[in-house]
Formats: sequence, C-alpha cells, structure tokens
Amino acid sequence: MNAQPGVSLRDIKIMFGTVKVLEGLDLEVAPSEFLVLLGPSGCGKSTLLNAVAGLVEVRAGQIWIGGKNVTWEEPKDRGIAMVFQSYALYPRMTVRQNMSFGLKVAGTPAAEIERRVGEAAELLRIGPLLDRRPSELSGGQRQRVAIGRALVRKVGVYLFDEPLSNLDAQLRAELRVEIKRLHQQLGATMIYVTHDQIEALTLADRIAVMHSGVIQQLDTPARIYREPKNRFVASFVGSPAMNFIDGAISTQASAPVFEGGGLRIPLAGYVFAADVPAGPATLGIRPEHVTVGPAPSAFEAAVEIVEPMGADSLVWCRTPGGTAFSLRLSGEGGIRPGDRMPVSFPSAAVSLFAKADGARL
Amino acid sequence: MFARFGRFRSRTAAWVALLPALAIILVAHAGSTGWTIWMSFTSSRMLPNSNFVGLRQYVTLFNNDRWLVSIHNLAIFGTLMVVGALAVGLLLAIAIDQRVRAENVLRSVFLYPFSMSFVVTGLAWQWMLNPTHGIQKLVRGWGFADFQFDWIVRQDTVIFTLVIAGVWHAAGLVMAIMLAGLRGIDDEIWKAARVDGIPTWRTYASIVIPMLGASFATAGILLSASVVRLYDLAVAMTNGGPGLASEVPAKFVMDHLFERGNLGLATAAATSMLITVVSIAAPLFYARARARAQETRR
Amino acid sequence: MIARSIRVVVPAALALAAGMGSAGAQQRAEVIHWWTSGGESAAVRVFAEQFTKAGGQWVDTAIAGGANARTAAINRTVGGDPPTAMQFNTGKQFDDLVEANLLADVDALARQQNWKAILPEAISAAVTRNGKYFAVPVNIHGQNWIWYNKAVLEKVGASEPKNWDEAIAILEKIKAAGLIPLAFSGQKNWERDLFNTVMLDKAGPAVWNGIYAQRSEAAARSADFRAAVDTFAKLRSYVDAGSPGRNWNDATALVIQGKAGMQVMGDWAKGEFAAAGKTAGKDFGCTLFGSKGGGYVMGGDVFAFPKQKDAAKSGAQLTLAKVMLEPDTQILFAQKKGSIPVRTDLDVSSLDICAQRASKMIQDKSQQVASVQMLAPPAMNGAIEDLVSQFWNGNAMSHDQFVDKMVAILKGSY
Amino acid sequence: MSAGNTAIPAGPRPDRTSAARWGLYAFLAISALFFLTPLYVMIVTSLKSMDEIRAGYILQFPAEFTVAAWTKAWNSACTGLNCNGIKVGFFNSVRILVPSVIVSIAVGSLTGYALSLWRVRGADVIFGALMVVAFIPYQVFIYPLVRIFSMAGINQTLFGIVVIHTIFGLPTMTLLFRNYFASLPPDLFKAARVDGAGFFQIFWSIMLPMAVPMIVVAMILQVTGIWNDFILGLVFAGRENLPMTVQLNNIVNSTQGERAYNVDMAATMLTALVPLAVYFGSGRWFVRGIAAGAVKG
Repeated sequence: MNAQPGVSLRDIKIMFGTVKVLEGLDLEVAPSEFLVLLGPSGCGKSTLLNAVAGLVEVRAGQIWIGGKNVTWEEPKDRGIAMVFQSYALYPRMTVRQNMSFGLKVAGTPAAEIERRVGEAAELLRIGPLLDRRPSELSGGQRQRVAIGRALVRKVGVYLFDEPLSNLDAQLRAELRVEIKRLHQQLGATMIYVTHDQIEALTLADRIAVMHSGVIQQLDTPARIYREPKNRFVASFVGSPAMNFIDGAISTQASAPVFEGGGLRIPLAGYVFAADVPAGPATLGIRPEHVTVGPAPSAFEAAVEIVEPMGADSLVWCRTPGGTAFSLRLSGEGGIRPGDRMPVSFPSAAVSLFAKADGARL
Repeated sequence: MFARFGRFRSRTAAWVALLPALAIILVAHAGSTGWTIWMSFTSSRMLPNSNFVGLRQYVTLFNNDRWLVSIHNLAIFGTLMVVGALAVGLLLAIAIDQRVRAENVLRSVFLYPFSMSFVVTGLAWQWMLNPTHGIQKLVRGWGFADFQFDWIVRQDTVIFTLVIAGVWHAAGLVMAIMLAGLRGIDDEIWKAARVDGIPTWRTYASIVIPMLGASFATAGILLSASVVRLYDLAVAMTNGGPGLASEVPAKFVMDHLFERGNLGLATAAATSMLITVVSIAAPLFYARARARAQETRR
Repeated sequence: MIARSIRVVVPAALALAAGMGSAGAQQRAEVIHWWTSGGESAAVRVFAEQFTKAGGQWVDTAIAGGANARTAAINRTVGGDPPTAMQFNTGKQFDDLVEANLLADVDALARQQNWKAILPEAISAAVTRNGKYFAVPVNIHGQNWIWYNKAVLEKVGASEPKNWDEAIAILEKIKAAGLIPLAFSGQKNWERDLFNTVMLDKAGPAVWNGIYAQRSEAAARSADFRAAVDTFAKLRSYVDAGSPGRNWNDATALVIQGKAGMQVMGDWAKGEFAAAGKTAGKDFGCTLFGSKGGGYVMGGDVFAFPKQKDAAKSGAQLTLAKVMLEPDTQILFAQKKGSIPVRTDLDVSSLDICAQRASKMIQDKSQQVASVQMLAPPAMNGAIEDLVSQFWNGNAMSHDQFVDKMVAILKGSY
Repeated sequence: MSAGNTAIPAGPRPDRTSAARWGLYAFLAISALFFLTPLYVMIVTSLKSMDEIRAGYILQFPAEFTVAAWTKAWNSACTGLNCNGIKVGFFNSVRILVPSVIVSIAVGSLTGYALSLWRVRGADVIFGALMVVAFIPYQVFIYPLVRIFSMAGINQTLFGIVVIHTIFGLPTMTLLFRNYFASLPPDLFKAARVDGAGFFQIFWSIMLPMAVPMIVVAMILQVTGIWNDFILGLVFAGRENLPMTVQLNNIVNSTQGERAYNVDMAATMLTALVPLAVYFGSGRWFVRGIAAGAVKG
C-alpha cells in the first residue's frame, strides 16, 4: 500500500426516510490529504463521513476510494478505519481485545495481530493499558485506544468523527498534536469531522465548510480564514468571530466606498471578485485586522469592555454610528472602558458580502 | 445483494436471523389469527367446520348479556388496575429509592407475587376477602362488630376485589421498572433541585416523574396486555361471579372455546377483542414509529 | 413409543402404579379422565384393576377439570395421537367427534350385552348416535339431591321435607334458629343445578323436557315454569353472605358441622360426609323432590373410544368397554365413587341407603329424568347457566324478564 | 437472599430521622404486610389440619403445626392412579424449562437485535405485529397450532412444547431486547461494522456480552412464565412430558372430589419454589437489568 488512496464523492444524495439530508454533493479528497469537514451540528458532515464509511446508505451517487467504486461495499471492504466521538470501545473486551477484534474477524494470524497491536500501542503510548477494560480508563486514554484500534487496521483512509469533542481543553490540544503527528508519520488520507474551527485550522490541509447539507467552501485553512467565500464561512471560522457592519457600497466617488455604522471606508485596497457592485452590503473584518492609531481613514471608537486573554486583549468598542465591534490588542495596553481611541479598518483586510445572499463581493 | 436496489449484502444476514421470527409470525401468529377470524364466520361448535354463516355469530355475540357485561367489567377493571398498579408501583419505587434499610428484602417482597400463578393464590385471596372467614371476620373479632368488608360477594363491588388482587400481582413489576427509571436519572437533577430549595415531594411531582415517560410506557404496555388477557385471576377468585359481575372477555372466549364447545362464538369474541386492540394500538404505534424516525435523523 | 414397547413385561400391578411400561402382547389402554381427588382415584382404580385382571394394562392420564381433560383428549385426537379411551359427561359433549368420524362405535358389544335392556332409556339414548352406540356409560350421578343435617332438623322440630314448599317452611325455621338455612356454593353451575332442582319439583318432567329438549317457548311461558322461577327467587333469602364463589365442598362442610341445615348437591357430596366420618341415615339425610312425577335427574360419565390406526388398540378398547360394564366392576366402582351403577339389573344392597334409594327409583321409568347435559348442547346449557346466575345474584331482573330471556336463548343459535 | 443485608451505599441524601422518615417506613411496612398476607395465608393453611381449616379461621396461626400436608403433596398425593405426589412432574418441568428458556431467549434476542440495529425494511411492521400478538389471549391459538404441529409431526413432543414456548415468548423477548439494543450508543455498532464484523459476529462478540443484564431479566420472566404454564404443557407436551403444574392442577382442581386445602396449599408452594427462588435470588439483577434497557426507547 505505497500509493495512498484518494476519496471521491460524486453527486451524493442521502435521505433519512423522507427527509433529504444531502443532495448533489461532490467532493474530491487527494491521496495523503488531511481534509476536515467543518460545520455546525446538523449540517450533514457526520452523515457524509458515515456514508464514506459505508454506515449510511446513499440514495444516489457514487463513492470511490483508491480508484475503486465502493458505493455498495461493506465497510470492512473499503480500506477505511474510523474513530468515533464516543470512542465506541467494546465494553466487555480488554484494550488488547478491542484493538485486535477487527483483525481477528478478518482472520489475521495471531503473531501479526500481536505485532500490530504492539506497534500501535507504542505509537500511542498505551502499552501499559492493554489488559484493562475500557471502564478503567480515562477519557483521553479511551480515545487513544480508539485511535489505536483504527491504526492496527493499516488502511489508507482514516475517518475521524468528532474524536476530540468529549475531551477537556488540555487533552484536546494534546491529542490534536498527536493526530497531526500520526498523519505526518503515516501519510495516510484522513477525513476529519469537527465543529471546532481551531481543530480544523490546525489540522487540515484543506477544509470543507458545510452548512445545511451543502459545502460552502473547500479551501486551504489560510484562504478560508482570509477570504471566506460567504458570510456563513466568515462568521463560522475564526475566534474571536469576525465583526460585521451592515451598510452599502457607493460608487459615486472616484473609488468605491463602504458606508455604514456611521463610517465611510474607502475600498481602494480591496480586490473585488467581479465588477464593483453598488448597493447594500455587509462589511466584515476580523478583530486582529483592526488597526489602532492615527490614520487617514481612522475614526474615533468608544471602548466598552476589555477582555484580557493573556498574550493579548480583546477590546469591545462602538463605532460613531453605534455598531459594536471587537479588536485585538497585543499586551495589556492600559486601555480601560470609557477610553476613546482612533481606529481604522484597512481595506485590504476587510471582506465584503452581498446583503442579499451573503456571497463574497 | 443487489447493488442497484441499494441494499447492503450484510443485510441478508439480518433477514436470515429474522427467519425464525418471521416463520413464527407468519405461520403461528398470522396463520392462527386468520384461522380464528375465518372460524368466526362459521357455525363451528366443538370442532371447526366450514359452514359459512356470515355475521350470525357476531349478532349472537352482541346480543349476549354476558359478553356486554364482560366488556363493561374489563373497562372498569383495566382502568383501575392500570392506574392502581402504576400508582402503587411508583410509590413503592419512590419509597425504596430513599436509601431505606433492607432494600433487597423489600424489593423481593413486592416482587414475589409476580412469580406465582393465580391458580391458587386466587384461592388465598378468595378466602381473605370472604366475609364469613376472612378479614371481615378477623376485624369483627377484634371488637369492631360493624366492620364491613364483603366486596367479593356483592355484585357492585366484586370487580374491585379483582383490582386489589391484580394490583397485588403486578405492582412489584411496576416498582422494578420505576425503580430502574429513578436510578437512571442524573444525580445533578437532584442537586439542582436541592440548591433551588425545592422540597423532595415537589421534585418528584414536577421534575422526576415527568422524566419517567419511558418507564410508564413500558409498564403501561405490559399492564395493558395483562388486562386484555385477564383470565386466571377471574377464574380463581370469583369464577366470574356473583352472577356476571366479574366476567371478562378472555374468560368468555375460553369458556365457549372449551367448556361450551362453541368455537364460532368464541372466535367471534376473540376477533372482536383483536379488532379493538389493533384499532387502539395501531395509531399509537404509527405515531411512535414516526416520532422515532424524526429523532434518528441527524 | 417404540422403545417403550420392547421393554420387558413387568408385573402388571407394578406397571400400573408407575403408569408406564408395556408389552406387545398385552392390551394396553391409555385412558384420559378427570378423576383426580382421593375418592375419585379409588374409584378409577377399580376400573384399572378389573382391566388388569382381564389381561389388559391400564395407562392412566388423569387431568383435573372436565374441560381441561377434554381439551387435552380432543386436541390429541384431532392431532392424530388419540388416547385409547376418553371420559365425557353423559350427554352431548362428543357429538362433534362422532360427526367428524373420529370415534369408533361399540355397537357390536352393545348388542351382544343387550345394553338396551340393562340401561335406563335416557342413558341408552345419550350414548347412541345414528342408531349406534358410541360410548360406554359407567355410572349415574343424581344431580338433584337434597342433603340435610338430621340434628339441625330435629332441633327446629322438622322432619324430612317432601317438596320445596315444605322445605322452605323448614328453611324459615332454621333461619329463625340463627343458623344458615341453605348451605350454598355460589358458582354458576351450582346456581343452575339449584334452579333445575326447583324447576323439576315445581314444573315436572314435561316442562323440563320442553325447555331443554324441545326448546319450547310454551314450556318457558307456562305457569308451572313461572312458579319455579318464583320459588327459586325466594331461596335467595336463605343463603348466607359468604355463599358467592364458595366451593361446593365448603358448603357441604357447613352442613356437616351443623352450621347450616341443608344443601342441594349431586351425590358426590356423600364423599365429603364420609370423609368427615358421617353416616347416611344417622347423621345426615338425603332426599329427592319430584312432586310432578319425575324425581331423579340422571347425570354421569361415559367413556368414548377414538378411532385407532393400530388394531391391537381397538382390541383394548373392546376389552375396556366390556370390563367397565361388568356387574362386579359396576358395584365396586359405585361404592367408591358415590354414584349408582348404570345397569338396572344389579343387586345394590351393598351400597349406602341413598344409593339404594336412587337405584330403586330408576327402576321406575317415569322417575328417570335425563340431565340437561344429555338434552341440550353445552352452548345452550352455558347460556342458561349465565342467565340463571344473573337472575340469582341481585334483584335487578324481574321474573318476566327472566322468562323472556329464557325464550330468547331457546330461540337463539346456541 | 445473600445480599439481604449489604451496606447501604453512601448517597447524596443523608439519613434523616424525622417524621417523614418514620412515615416512609410505616408506608413500607404496611405495604409489605399487604403483599405478604396471601403468602402467609397459604403457608399457615398448609401447616394446619383439615379440621382446623374447616373451622374457618383463615388468618389464624395454626393451633398445631403439621408438615404432613407438605410430605403428602410432594410424595403421596393422588392424582388419578398415581399416588406419588407432585414430585413426578418436577423433572418433566425441568426438561421443558431449560431448552424452552434458552431457545426463546436466543430467538428473541436475535430478533430484537436484527430489528433494532439493522434497519431492515419492514422492521416496524414486524415489531408491530408482535406487539399486537402480545394482546391476544393465547388460548385462541391452541387449536390451530395443534393442527399445524401435528402436520409438522411435532405434536406431543418435547421439541413441540419448546417451539410453543418460543412462539408465545417471542413478543415479550423481542420487545425487551429490541429496546435494549436500541438504547446502546450507535457508534459501537458502527465501530464493529468498520472492524469488519458481520451480523452474527457483532451479535455474538459485542452485543450479547453487553446484554447480560437483559438476559437475566428475560430469564426471570421466562422461567416464571414457562414454569407456571399449565394449558400449553397439557396440550402440547405429550403424555410423557406433562409438567408439574398438571399434577398441581390435578391436586387442587378436581370438580367433584373432596378437597384437602392444606395439601393444595403445600403443593402450590412446592410448585412455586423454583420461580420464587429465582425471584428472591435475583431481585437485584432484575431491577438492574430493567434499568439497563427496558425503560429506554
């Protein structure tokens, strides 16, 4: 299994009873790619992953893995392994039995099972736990075992279904790194479902942001972050969240100008996707892109709340027109509520969305 | 097996596993039910015949005092017994859930009646309730000469004695189901209620009991099934008497099936019971199945 | 079964007790019956022993409760694995089996032994279908006996009553003496038997047959029938509060202990008296009411013989039928069972005085009254039973309504 | 009963010796009395002589103890020609009980598993049909089943009675196991599928070991039901296999014969010993098992 398999989803339609969950969905996952399916709960991302695994039937369309149409293959015949949010460890089996069950079912020789379990256990540092029952393990240990159970299958595609959602923040960060390391070591194709955008941004080669059964944007983390394709992606990705100001684009002057929230922001540095459209629009800017200090387009912002976050602070302000927004200041800066300071929105860093459909302009 | 039809191969195994159940349903259950319905349209007596008489048995049935009284009795018994067993079972479960001493002994005491058949426990009940040598006599012996407890010999009250024995028999099972439900409730609910200063009884009434929906459903189904099939208890305790005051439909079916060799009438009665059950149960099931389908999509 | 039949022949008595073991040469008969209590067991043992003497081997399948035993036997017959012989009450319970051609007739034997001459006419008719004998009657139970405690009657200054009017006068006296006048077991079949007992005395065999055999509306609307209903209703005031649901033997115990004056019950009640060490004629008395002619309601038991595939078993059936009717067997059986012999040509001096009285009675054809089980199908008897029970318990139903409902049953499809 | 006096787990609600506490115990005591009285009546009656019983003081303690009724019921009570008491049927009952319990639980659990985790088409219809059957008085099935069984050649055999108990146990057993399996986390089932386990492997290796508490509940219900069954055993088991309840019925239910209530009661108690032992021995498991699944879904 030298060449890693890619995964290709073509025109997928999935229904639960009479309820349509996904329709006409296409997705190409390149070999060795780490693809994250990101979206709020109920967006269909887990369903899609289950379809790849063969745990949910598709009503129409095809699923290809490694150049083979596996649409109607059994899960075990698809060359995939899967890690679940609830770990899904078999409660009546020891860790060792859990990890070797799939291989035993497949009729793998005992020595080979032993070797692979040992390998995986070492990789995940769970060797001492092998003879325990799942109920005797902590959450982090359980998820390591669950990952170990996937690893021993030695497949080309690993599927992760919100694997870290049940863990506390510290363990989550720790295991995130672990998974990234695994991806680098194995070079396998991985599809990872999460609603946590930090996980998505840190792990993914590419992210597919999903909403209501539709992939909103499929791109590298950087581009998703910087050039969200629509208002939904913009608002869902990034923490703290992007600021939005409703207004309109005016093309009466020489250069287009955004007017809203009591501000006039020249858009000279903004690269429009197509012709400059005049009319109602929403301006988005991430807190860290707001600049503080005198500038030609600066305006006076009133500070309302300061949230110190250690390395930097999040400062909540209001525009002269009364629209609330946040900005990020490094250090503590000595800012207090009630202060006023000059602030500007650099046009190169903003995003503009059509008011009507939220699409990027 | 046929990729085109969108079925996984492994599902064939599921069908193989369902074969025994399907065979039982089709041959034993559906076959017998179909036969029963067919018999109800014939003039069969002790042995079945194929002499079609249309709805004659049903006409006879619904002109039969005993059948009409039986339905009436079952309605009263069913309502009181289900409500009674649920109430007593729930109370016992709540009481036992208060970390009482000797919990295991008490649980067994409340549960044991369910393990015994009515064939003779019915006789014990009959004796206890009989005014001339049971409880009434005992209490009068203590000096309360006017004490009256003769429900079992009075037509207007005999059905309540069946309810008492029925509750005695089934309350333990309800208790077990309710206790299981209570134990499954998150401790944090209790903590929250205590922090909010809600009295224990109020917590049960407003918060905990509404959370026992599934327990009530399970117990309700089991109790209803035993109500509809009620036979042994009525035979052993009162044999339907005095008069027709404690006759029930299942006993009507049984008596006409065997003792009275009237297969046609018995099957007409059984078919009527079946239609009633299906017409009550089917909409409930449909609603439940739909609710479940809504739940599973995610 | 095959494994069983190659077993070594064991001494018959032993085999009997164990109820198993067999031999090819021996006539093996499996008999399903519902005689399970102590006295009944002793009676059925008579059959078994006589059959063994005749070279047969009795395999006993006792199942308490007539309906239970018949259910098992009929289902086995229908299912193709019939017993050698099965018990029924003398009457119409095996009609359907004859119609379905599942029973073997015993006509040849009956002719040979001249059953027509030795059996009471009603009994003979009850085992005959389409002119052939299909079952062997084994005993006669009187269903309308009145049992009374002699000491109680003496205490209130009464002697044996001759009819219901006299009886009611005595019941009134017993009531005044603070005892239970009529010991009663308020279950449907006993309520019906009590009504029948009253009806036979008040209305006579003509109405009796009119109702049960001819389903005659005129009989039900007759003045005599109406008088029976009125008398029956009066009896409600002579039973105690504990009577509903009571077992018949508990009612008998009240008479035995002197807590109650009298009881209406079949002759099997003698077993209870005997078990308590009481003697007929000395401690308790027995009488029958028949003001309008017929005085003795004859019930009883018969054995029928399902058709067999195996000829050897058919032979066993014949032997069994023959043995059951032999004079010795008949007398011995009646002694144990408390019934009287089904044959009218026997010396019954060894039986108790009640049985002797009954035996004398059935010599007179006009005193023989066929039980309702012989005259009407079980479904109709059941419907009447329900009606009587409904009437007896509570005063809701008027006497006119009772008659109307009776007519409806007679006209109905039961 | 071994667990009768185990320590009470230290819980969040501490013991309060208050009026409410006394009221609670009073309620439990009165309830226990109510539940035990019939048992008391039966035991006391079985220890009295018939004369004392006839005297009619049902609730009174025996003036003179005698276990004669018990020995008679077990050893020498007559039912027809057999005067060997109810011990005759004991082993027949065991022979019927063991395979019937095993087979009915096996079929019921497998059916419940297939109906819950595998989304077979028509699962709801099958389940609905089973639930309707649970409401039909089973007596109406007897006659047609006799015909079907005799056509199949299994009427009056041990195998036949095992099939019968499986048929009549199927609705309840399926209900129990279906609800239990449906309440398990679905990921577990998915993980096993991804691991390549097939239908039966998942059932045997993963689901059945997890269902132990439910199996205990099913066993308790089936042991009681089958042990107490009378009419099915009578009609289907065949003469050689008649269960103990047939003897019990013979002793307590003769219509025209005299009745010995002390022997009746003793015989009933003896017959009930097996289910009683099962209940008293596994009451704790029962609640735990029900908690494990029957109250969900």
